[in-house]
Amino acid sequence: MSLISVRGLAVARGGLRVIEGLDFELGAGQAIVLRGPNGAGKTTLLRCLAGLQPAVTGRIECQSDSIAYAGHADGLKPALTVTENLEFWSAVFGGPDIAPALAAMNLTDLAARPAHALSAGQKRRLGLARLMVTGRPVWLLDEPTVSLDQGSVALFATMLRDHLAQGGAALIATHIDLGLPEAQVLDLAPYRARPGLRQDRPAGFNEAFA
Amino acid sequence: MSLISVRGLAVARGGLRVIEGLDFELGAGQAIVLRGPNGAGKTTLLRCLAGLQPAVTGRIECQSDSIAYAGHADGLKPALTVTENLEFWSAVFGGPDIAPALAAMNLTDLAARPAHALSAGQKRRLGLARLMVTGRPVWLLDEPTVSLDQGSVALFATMLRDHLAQGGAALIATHIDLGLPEAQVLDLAPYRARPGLRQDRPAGFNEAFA
Amino acid sequence: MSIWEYANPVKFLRASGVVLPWIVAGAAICTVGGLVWGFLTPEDYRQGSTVKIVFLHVPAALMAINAWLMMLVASLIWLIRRHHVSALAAKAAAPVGAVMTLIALITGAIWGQPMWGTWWEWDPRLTSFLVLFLFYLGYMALWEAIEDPDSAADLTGLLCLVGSVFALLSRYAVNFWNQGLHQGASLSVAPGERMSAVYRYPLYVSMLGFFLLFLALVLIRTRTEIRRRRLAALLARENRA
Amino acid sequence: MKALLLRDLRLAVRAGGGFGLSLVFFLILCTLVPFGVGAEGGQLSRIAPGILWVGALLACLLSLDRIFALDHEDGSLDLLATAPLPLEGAVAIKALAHWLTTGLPLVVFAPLLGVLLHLPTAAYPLLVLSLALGTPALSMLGAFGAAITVGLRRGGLLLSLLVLPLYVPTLIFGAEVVRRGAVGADPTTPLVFLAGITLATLALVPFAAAAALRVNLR
Amino acid sequence: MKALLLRDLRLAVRAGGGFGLSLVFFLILCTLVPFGVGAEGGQLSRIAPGILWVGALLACLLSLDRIFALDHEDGSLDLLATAPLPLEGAVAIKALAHWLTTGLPLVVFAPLLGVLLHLPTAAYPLLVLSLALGTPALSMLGAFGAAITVGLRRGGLLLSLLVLPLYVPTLIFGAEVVRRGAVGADPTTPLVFLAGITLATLALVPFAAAAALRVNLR
Amino acid sequence: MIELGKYANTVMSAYGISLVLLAAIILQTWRANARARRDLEEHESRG
Ligand code: HEM
Ligand SMILES: Nc1ncnc2c1ncn2[C@@H]1O[C@H](COP(=O)(O)OP(=O)(O)OP(=O)(O)O)[C@@H](O)[C@H]1O
Ligand SMILES: Nc1ncnc2c1ncn2[C@@H]1O[C@H](COP(=O)(O)OP(=O)(O)OP(=O)(O)O)[C@@H](O)[C@H]1O
Ligand SMILES: [Mg+2]
Ligand SMILES: [Mg+2]
Repeated sequence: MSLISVRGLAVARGGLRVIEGLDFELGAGQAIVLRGPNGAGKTTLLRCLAGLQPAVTGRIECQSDSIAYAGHADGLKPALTVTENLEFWSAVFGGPDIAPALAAMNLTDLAARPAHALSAGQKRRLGLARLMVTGRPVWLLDEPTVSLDQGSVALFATMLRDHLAQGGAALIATHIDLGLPEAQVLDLAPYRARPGLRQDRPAGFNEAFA
Repeated sequence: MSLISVRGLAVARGGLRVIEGLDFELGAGQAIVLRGPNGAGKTTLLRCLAGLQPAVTGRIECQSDSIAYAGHADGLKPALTVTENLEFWSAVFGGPDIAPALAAMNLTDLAARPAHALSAGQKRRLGLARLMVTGRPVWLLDEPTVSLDQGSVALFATMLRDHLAQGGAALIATHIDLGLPEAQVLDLAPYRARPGLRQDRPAGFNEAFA
Repeated sequence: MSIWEYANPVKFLRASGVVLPWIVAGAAICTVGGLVWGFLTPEDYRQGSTVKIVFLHVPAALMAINAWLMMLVASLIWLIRRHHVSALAAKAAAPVGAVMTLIALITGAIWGQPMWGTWWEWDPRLTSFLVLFLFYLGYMALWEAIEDPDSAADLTGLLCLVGSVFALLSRYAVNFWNQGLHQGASLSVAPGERMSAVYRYPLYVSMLGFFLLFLALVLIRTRTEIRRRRLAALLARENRA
Repeated sequence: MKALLLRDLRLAVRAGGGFGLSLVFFLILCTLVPFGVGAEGGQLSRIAPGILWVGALLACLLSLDRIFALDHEDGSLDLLATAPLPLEGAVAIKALAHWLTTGLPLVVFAPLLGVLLHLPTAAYPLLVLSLALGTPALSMLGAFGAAITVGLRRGGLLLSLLVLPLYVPTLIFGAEVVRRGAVGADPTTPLVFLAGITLATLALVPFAAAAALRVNLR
Repeated sequence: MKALLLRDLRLAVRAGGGFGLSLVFFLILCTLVPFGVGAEGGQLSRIAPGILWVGALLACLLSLDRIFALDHEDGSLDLLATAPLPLEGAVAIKALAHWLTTGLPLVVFAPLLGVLLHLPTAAYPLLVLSLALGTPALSMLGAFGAAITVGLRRGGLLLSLLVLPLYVPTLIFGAEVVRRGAVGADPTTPLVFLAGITLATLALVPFAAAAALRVNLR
Repeated sequence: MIELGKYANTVMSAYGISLVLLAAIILQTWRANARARRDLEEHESRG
């Protein structure tokens, strides 16, 4: 059974399509790594799957409330401590315990620090720890390892494997090697939208007039 | 004769020294490439040399009004066109002609475009073209090739060589290879400030109290 | 050894630690003594018992102005000679000065009700105190808002400088704008020669008490700020290493 | 929901959160008006209800951009929009937090400022009542304006322009209540209207604001 | 210098530059006040000078954060600070540009709004004169406040808090001029004070503002 | 008890409010000081 399945998806940014005709399925225990040069539309695709922006055409099938999204920004409040930040998200998502998340990303020592006193890499670790307290099966990750050092990347890979082992799934946009040989790779290059191949519905004003 | 000479310089950021005991000279026709990992203090050093922040100790000798600084941000106004942006800086610096600068960075075709309609790389090219209209001999460049493609990096190297040939000088912080084999390399690692080695005057609040 | 030596945080902590107990004791004795003595003075024949408010009102009003002056001097010392402790002393004085201003305003307002028949009148002296209070609030808010302590000290120093000039200007503007009741001869208890000794001596004691209280509070708060800064500096160094 | 409310309140009272600034702005405004219009008591007391209401409205207005802008910048808004709680609820909670940190202090301290402006004694209860009834609508309408302008580079002035016209009915009825209180007339009618506006705003505007947010997020 | 002035003016009138928004704010404020205080003519005309001055001051205030914030964000301020023109000059020029785009329109359109508020006819020339003399000081003091708060995350409300007390003397003398004009008294004294304050401000505050900018740039 | 006459409320409230304000600033100063001292000592003893 697949947790998320995508058929003939097209997504647009700034009124122009960037990706067209995308199909894939993501089952429990699976991870897919999204690849593509800058501007290929990885961020756009992930935001669309997370429900933050509508698709132009195509079907996205997934259970409601099964998706956790982590974007370029971490959504941390500099004035709150690590614990407070994490507890907030835990409460919003219905209250899983935060201790395992802190331990998984090696943040236990920093628990009482306000977030503004964290280094960039520590902030990112906190942002990733947030995923664990959402308790959701499908993780959509946009360049999760930005500004992480080698050790933290390994921590992240371990956390991800645990998640997959528990029946989760992940779709990860990244430029680097995550040390996850079992993950499939999905290259976006073949799905780049070409102006010629317009389909039934325009993406917006720009294409309606083009 | 050296255009800029630095003796025993220490610079601080956030009230703590990041670089200590730096000495170097930059003569006419010379270029120095600054190297160092993230957070080594490259930006801090360049801003200090540009006169934007005071040095903690040490001497910086250079002629007044000889320095042009180009930082991480380009200082472009999105609402103004390429020509208007460049003409403004030209007027501020006493009016060199802008046509050669436009030509050097291959912006002539874009001259009438407003800056907000430029791509990231084109914006950066405009930011670099600004250096030519300052008419100043010493260029301090902070990661000038960010988001430039190969062709534009080559354009930039050509422009830099011309500048050096005319008796200019440049200090460039960068992580990539610029294709300038004649440039010296200055690695900042040996000059990283160590807490033990405090000198005569504290850098600010933090060191005064530590 | 010059007086500037005490601008060194460690020396300041040591020296202030020595004198602080005496100042605290003096402040406690004089404030409590002055206020109790004042409270026990007989009624004035025209103002009745309200005259007792003067022992709070006048010392608080004086210290409100003096605190701002002290902040101005400390800011100037920081801006010119860059002694860190003086910047922190200016920061420490502001909340105390603001409270003094508030006490002067509130006791004045309470006093105004029986004397002038109104809680508030746009009298120049009252109005300029209100403006002074606003300056205090702005100054404190600016300290709160800036993260980098060096910049905060510089910017609040500049604000204090410009603010002082405009506070003074406001005083004259307000005077011009509205002639008030406050200085009026309606008061039987005017300062100096006409105030009888019954009121004068307790007033002096309580003025001394408020001054010592102010001094003690500013010293303690400066010490607090120094320790906070030291802790922040140590943490910053650890983070960097 | 409760977590969101607690977080917003906590953020407001932490350093740099700006709690109390709108109160101070209100105070300054009420000080400036007499400088402008003159200190003559009778006249001040006649215009006091209007000035207090306009002042409360402006103080409220100036803190509006905090409602969503910071959350938008640091990415929290994206995450909130994908969280299990409905966006309408989040908007309502954030408007509530805004009211608790700006509107409520204004309600509590307005009587003190009434003293400065020589508000007639009879009008104090109605001043507090009308502000307590009216300011929630101001926060909610402001949240709508903030949601519309959340992505813009300098939304501040534009936000004021969008929101001020929406504030007009609340202002009219609110000030009218206090004015009637000051002259001893019966304030029931404007009070009822005021309460009606607030209720309708609280019931309907969250949906519009959430829709605006969704547009700005995509 | 001239180039900087021209650029700032051009930016203000281009799309999104916000030219005219402060005028609209002034207009909205002057329409809100009658809603608040009641439309009774005699009373309105008595408070009109004060309201017009307070309104001009608030309109000026709301556009202050534009003076330096945008230039700071996109890095122009760093470049200007290393350019051959002295930072004091740049500050003065930017304050001048702010005045030309907000103060001057207010001066020109204030008489129209005076009509809305039933300002007595005799006061119009003095209204224009006093605003023309006073608003440059407002812009300059505002530039000082903007320079102090330029690096802060949300400087807006704090900026008002810092700047409004500084506006007090200007406001008092400015409104006093118009009020005297309205009742036919001799306005020379406050006019002289107003001019004096403006001149002193223009002469001295640029140095303080440039110093503040230097602190914020480092 | 001393006699305050018809202004008893006035005088008492003036003294009351002032003493509360003074107590507030004294308390706040004292607690902040104690806390800063404790935090610093804790940190320094930890090394
Ligand atoms: C909110 C209101 C008030 C404020 C801000 C205020 C402010 C001041 C200030 C600053 C002083 C010290 C002046 C100096 O010693 O040179 C002072 C003194 C004094 N005030 Fe007030 N005042 C207020 C209300 C009143 C009222 C209502 C009364 C009594 C009717 C009053 C009676 C006095 C007296 C008797 C002095 C002592 C010396 C002198 O007259 O200069 N004040 N007040
Ligand atoms: N606000 C916008 N308006 C118009 N076009 C935009 C906008 N934002 C992004 N784009 C364009 O949409 C395309 C897809 O952008 P997207 O952010 O999805 O790329 P990406 O694959 O995530 O790139 P990166 O690897 O740099 O993160 C790019 O070509 C970009 O230029
Ligand atoms: N505002 C700040 N407060 C405190 N510390 C800071 C601040 N900005 C930077 N730092 C610290 O100062 C050090 C030097 O920063 P700087 O920006 O000079 O590094 P850099 O060499 O330019 O790095 P990069 O290659 O990432 O641009 C870093 O360790 C950084 O963490
Ligand atoms: Mg991306
Ligand atoms: Mg750098």
